[in-house]
Amino acid sequence: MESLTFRHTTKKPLPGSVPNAITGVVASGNLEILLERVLPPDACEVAIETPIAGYGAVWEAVVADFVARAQPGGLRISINDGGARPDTVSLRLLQGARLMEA
Amino acid sequence: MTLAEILAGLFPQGHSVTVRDGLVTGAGRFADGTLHVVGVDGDTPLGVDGALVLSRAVLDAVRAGDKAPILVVVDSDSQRMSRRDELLGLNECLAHLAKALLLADRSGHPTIGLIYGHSAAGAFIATALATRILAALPGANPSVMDLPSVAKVTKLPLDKLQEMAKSTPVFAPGLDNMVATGAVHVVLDPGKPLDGQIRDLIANLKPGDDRDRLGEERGGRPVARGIGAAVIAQAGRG
Amino acid sequence: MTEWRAERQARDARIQAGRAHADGKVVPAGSVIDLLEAVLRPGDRVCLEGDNQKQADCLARGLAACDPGKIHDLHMVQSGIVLPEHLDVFETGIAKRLDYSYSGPQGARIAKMLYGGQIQLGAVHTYLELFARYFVDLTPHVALIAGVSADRDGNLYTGPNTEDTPTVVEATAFKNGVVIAQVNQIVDTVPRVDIPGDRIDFVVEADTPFYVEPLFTRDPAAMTETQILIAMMAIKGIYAEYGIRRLNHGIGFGTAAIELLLPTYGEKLGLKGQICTHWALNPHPTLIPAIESGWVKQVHCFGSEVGMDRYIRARPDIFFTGADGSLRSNRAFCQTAGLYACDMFIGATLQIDLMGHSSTITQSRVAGFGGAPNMGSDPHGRRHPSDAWMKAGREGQIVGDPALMRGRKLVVQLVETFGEKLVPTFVETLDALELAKKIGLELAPVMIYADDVTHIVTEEGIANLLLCRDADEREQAIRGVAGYTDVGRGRDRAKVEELRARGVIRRPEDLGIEPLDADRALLAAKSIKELVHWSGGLYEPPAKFRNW
Amino acid sequence: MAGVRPASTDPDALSWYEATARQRVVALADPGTFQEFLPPTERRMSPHLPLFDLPRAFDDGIVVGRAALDGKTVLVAAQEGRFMGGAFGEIHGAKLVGLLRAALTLKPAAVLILFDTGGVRLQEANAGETAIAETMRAIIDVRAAGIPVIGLIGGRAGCYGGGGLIAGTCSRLAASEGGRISVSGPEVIETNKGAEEFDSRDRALVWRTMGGKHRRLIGGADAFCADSVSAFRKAALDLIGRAPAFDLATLEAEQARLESRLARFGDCRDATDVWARLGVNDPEAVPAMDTRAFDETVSRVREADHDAR
Repeated sequence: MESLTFRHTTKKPLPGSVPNAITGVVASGNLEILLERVLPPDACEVAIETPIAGYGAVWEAVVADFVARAQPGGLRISINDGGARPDTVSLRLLQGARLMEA
Repeated sequence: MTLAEILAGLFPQGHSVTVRDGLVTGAGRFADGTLHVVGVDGDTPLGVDGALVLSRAVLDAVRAGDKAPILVVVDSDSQRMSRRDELLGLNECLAHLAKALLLADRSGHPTIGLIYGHSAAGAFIATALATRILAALPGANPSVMDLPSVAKVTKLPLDKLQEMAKSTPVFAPGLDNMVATGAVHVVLDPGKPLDGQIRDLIANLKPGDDRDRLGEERGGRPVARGIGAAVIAQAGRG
Repeated sequence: MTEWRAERQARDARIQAGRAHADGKVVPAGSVIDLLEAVLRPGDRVCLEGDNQKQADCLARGLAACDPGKIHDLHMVQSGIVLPEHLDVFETGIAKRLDYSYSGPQGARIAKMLYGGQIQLGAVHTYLELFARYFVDLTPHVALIAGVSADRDGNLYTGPNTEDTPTVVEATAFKNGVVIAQVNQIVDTVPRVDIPGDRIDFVVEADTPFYVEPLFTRDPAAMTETQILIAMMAIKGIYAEYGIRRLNHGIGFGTAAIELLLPTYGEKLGLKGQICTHWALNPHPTLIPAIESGWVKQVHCFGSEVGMDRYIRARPDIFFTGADGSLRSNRAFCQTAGLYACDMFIGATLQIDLMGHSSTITQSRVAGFGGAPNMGSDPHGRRHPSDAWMKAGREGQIVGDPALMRGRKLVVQLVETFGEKLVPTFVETLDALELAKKIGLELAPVMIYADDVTHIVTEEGIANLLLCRDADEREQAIRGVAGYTDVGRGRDRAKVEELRARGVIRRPEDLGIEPLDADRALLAAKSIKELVHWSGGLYEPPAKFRNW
Repeated sequence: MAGVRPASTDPDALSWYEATARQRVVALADPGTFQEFLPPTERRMSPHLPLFDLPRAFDDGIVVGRAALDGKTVLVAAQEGRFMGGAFGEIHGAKLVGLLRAALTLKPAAVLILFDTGGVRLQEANAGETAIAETMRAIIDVRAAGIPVIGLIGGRAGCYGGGGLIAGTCSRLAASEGGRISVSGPEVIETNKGAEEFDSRDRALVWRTMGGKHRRLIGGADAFCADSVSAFRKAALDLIGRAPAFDLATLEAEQARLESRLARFGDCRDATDVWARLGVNDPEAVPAMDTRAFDETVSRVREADHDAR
């Protein structure tokens, strides 16, 4: 298993007040994402556990794009990966952010 | 130890226990009363027919109302793997046998499992694991799945699994590991008289299911008890 | 004096030798080897019917069991290398040379044998190209074909999987060749005559019914949100945009998702009757909901599909059927239809390079292409206009006299940026080039050349290559939809944004599509069982696709 | 967790087979009433899977908690069949055991178990197997206390191995067509006894032998549901109201019921033979029947309904 952590500063906090949410399932080609509103409003941290080593640069790019797009300030995001493809990761991250905004 | 040796040790005055198609039923004089015996011998797989023979014997004992202890002796294969067994509802028949043993226990019959050979999977759950207390004789070999099969399913090399098995009782087959998880309460001493040891087990039966506590103490199931307790605590918080 | 009838005399001699093992035209299954050894000559060109689906498997086994001392150095000319026996004959020396089109399941072994020199390869063709050569320089001496039934005169019923049979027989029977048909059953009267008996020389009653592979069944239960998103973008950004009515679909999950979105998402967009009315397509089970919802006017098929027979019989307004009621497919005609009568081909591939060349060949597999290069190419011989064709032509025209502008076929690659096991779809260099070098192919096995591709659709967006004005734009347009692959991450971000501003690249949001709306609930059927319900119980899926 | 809002919570539209464990629970319960114990934020993850280099799940593949069902309090457990095949590991099993034990003091109107499991998680086999035994004992304790334990089966992983035995311990079971209840899985039988004994690729055979329709017809399940959350909800409410007691009389009746099954169908090779003997007019038509037609068929089969469980 490989552990990756990315920390970002956001321009604004993620709207909404949902304290936490989870989306997805750990399965082959899929992943689960746990989002918790526990950080300062301009901080976002994404921690990943993945069984597939060597994709750090891809994860970094996926997370950076997500942060730029969703501005998920205040969120600690924890990912249990089952070997998901980057597009699935992006989709789940956006799904998670939407759950938190509700 | 063979079944015959076990029975001879338990019932010096004789008994009516018989083995047919690997299915063990009968009783004998024990202490001041009767000890019912049911079980599986000879590494026999347990199918729908056998499960109902055994459950019949258990329910007969319960109906008799003597509250006599029931000894479940086990040297079985796993459940019988066949199209016919599944077609006829093997899950119901094995569960029925387990329920009969659990009913007996609730009805005042001390139930004691005694594994002296092999047992695995559904057969193990429906028999020995459905008793109040499970004892084993040295040399018993309970398992969920043998390591070569585990290697096949998990796609891990066998030698790596064998290495892991030494330090990780949670997945490896064998008596020691089943003791460590708390599934087997006690390993008997073959050097001492069997009847006395069984009598002591019956005399010291405690209410409740303490297998998770044993698993925690013995290190084979480090977190199960705590998790169960945490669920109960959170459920109680209203 | 010139001998003008040598081939005819040789043919007569072969047939006479074969008659020794036949009762009239009928040969028992047990005599197949004797028959083949009597009819065949070393060095013959032989077409052993291996179609996309239907396999002359009994005859294949017979050929593989022939004595290599008697029968050797054959030149196999057949579209599909599908069965193990198709390659076994090269190991024993019975066959030496090969010209083919498609080798899906045997792709890895064929690569090995090419590398090992056991096969002398002519070329990997498209179907239509190989068929064409049957009539020019690859005419078979002997054709070994398959059908459902025949009468004792040789009148042949191919069943719904007519596929290649008429083409193979035409080339063989009318040019002094011998045609041997295996059938599941000899009957007094065939349901319909697909091949007249005077073109069939021998009929073998096979020991088991011929093998047919359900190649086109895609289980909706396995469709992902990403595939649904891509399908939504294709429908809105290409089908609706160009008004595609006449088309061909590939066989992947992406196009199957499009088929399942027509009655739901397509309906919502008000596209019914405007798109997807006329098809060159196998009878895909996933098309059933669109057919039942009245989207589809007609479908001509290359072959059939396992389990679709009853459904097709009940929908003669949609499908081409014989007087007996069953489907009549025809690969050569349908390929021609796909080439000339369709405005769009849309399908998947395994690799796309920076220019847009694509291939399904990897370093260890030579799968061949089947019909994709035909359908996925712009036919310069087309002379009839359509709105879709003309619009694409206008987009692609850079210079020249508008009065002489011609249209353009849409060739769309529908891919996810990563395939199985995180293998990237977008690459700097196709594996096909490496393979060509390794086994000494003169022509690299490219499926669709870059100059034929008009659009690439991925989950990240649509790249319209027609609008690219130079090689650099083209490369950035491709990088711009290549997602998080190395190729995608190597993009020039500023250039990509410029292309997006010009509509060369369109993201889901540019099309008014919210990626989070890509939900499986949009599928008209979410399981094979629901397809059965849509068909009113007429579709009978093969056992391996059932979960009830 | 307050934040859990699945993509779809419409119980009529949500396919049970397709839904995640969490979606099932949330959509099954009265809106907004589900309250999870040991939620994902507590990160109670398997201590063993990392040894095998396998990914873990925040909830170890099972969701447990409390909810209201038609206003009545119930305890619910839902297995996630897509994580490790919904198999019983140490934490997974302990959460279910804890929930059942909690029922003894909480006295809910019922305990619902949403099965979706291949059986024991091999990487934690001994813990999983022991947990299954503990679960069965706990279920019996709960039933004996007069609390119905209802099993709902219609997930991707089916209900196999020890899961099948647990199901057999419940007061009542509801199954959909997609649900399968069995001990040995088709692949396990094929691997051990050969394809002649069981061809696991013959999917129709798998469903005929182990599927929800067969189980319903022979009385192995008490309700047959369409594949929607609302159908399972309706079935659960109905079954809670008619759960059999756990006593000697019930088990004597079950003994008689199962013995009679073996006597009547013991020589049948195929499920269609069994259905024919049960009096089903056109056994071959059963797999293709829709829910309504199947319900009618079941209503004419005497063996399907009983209190002998």
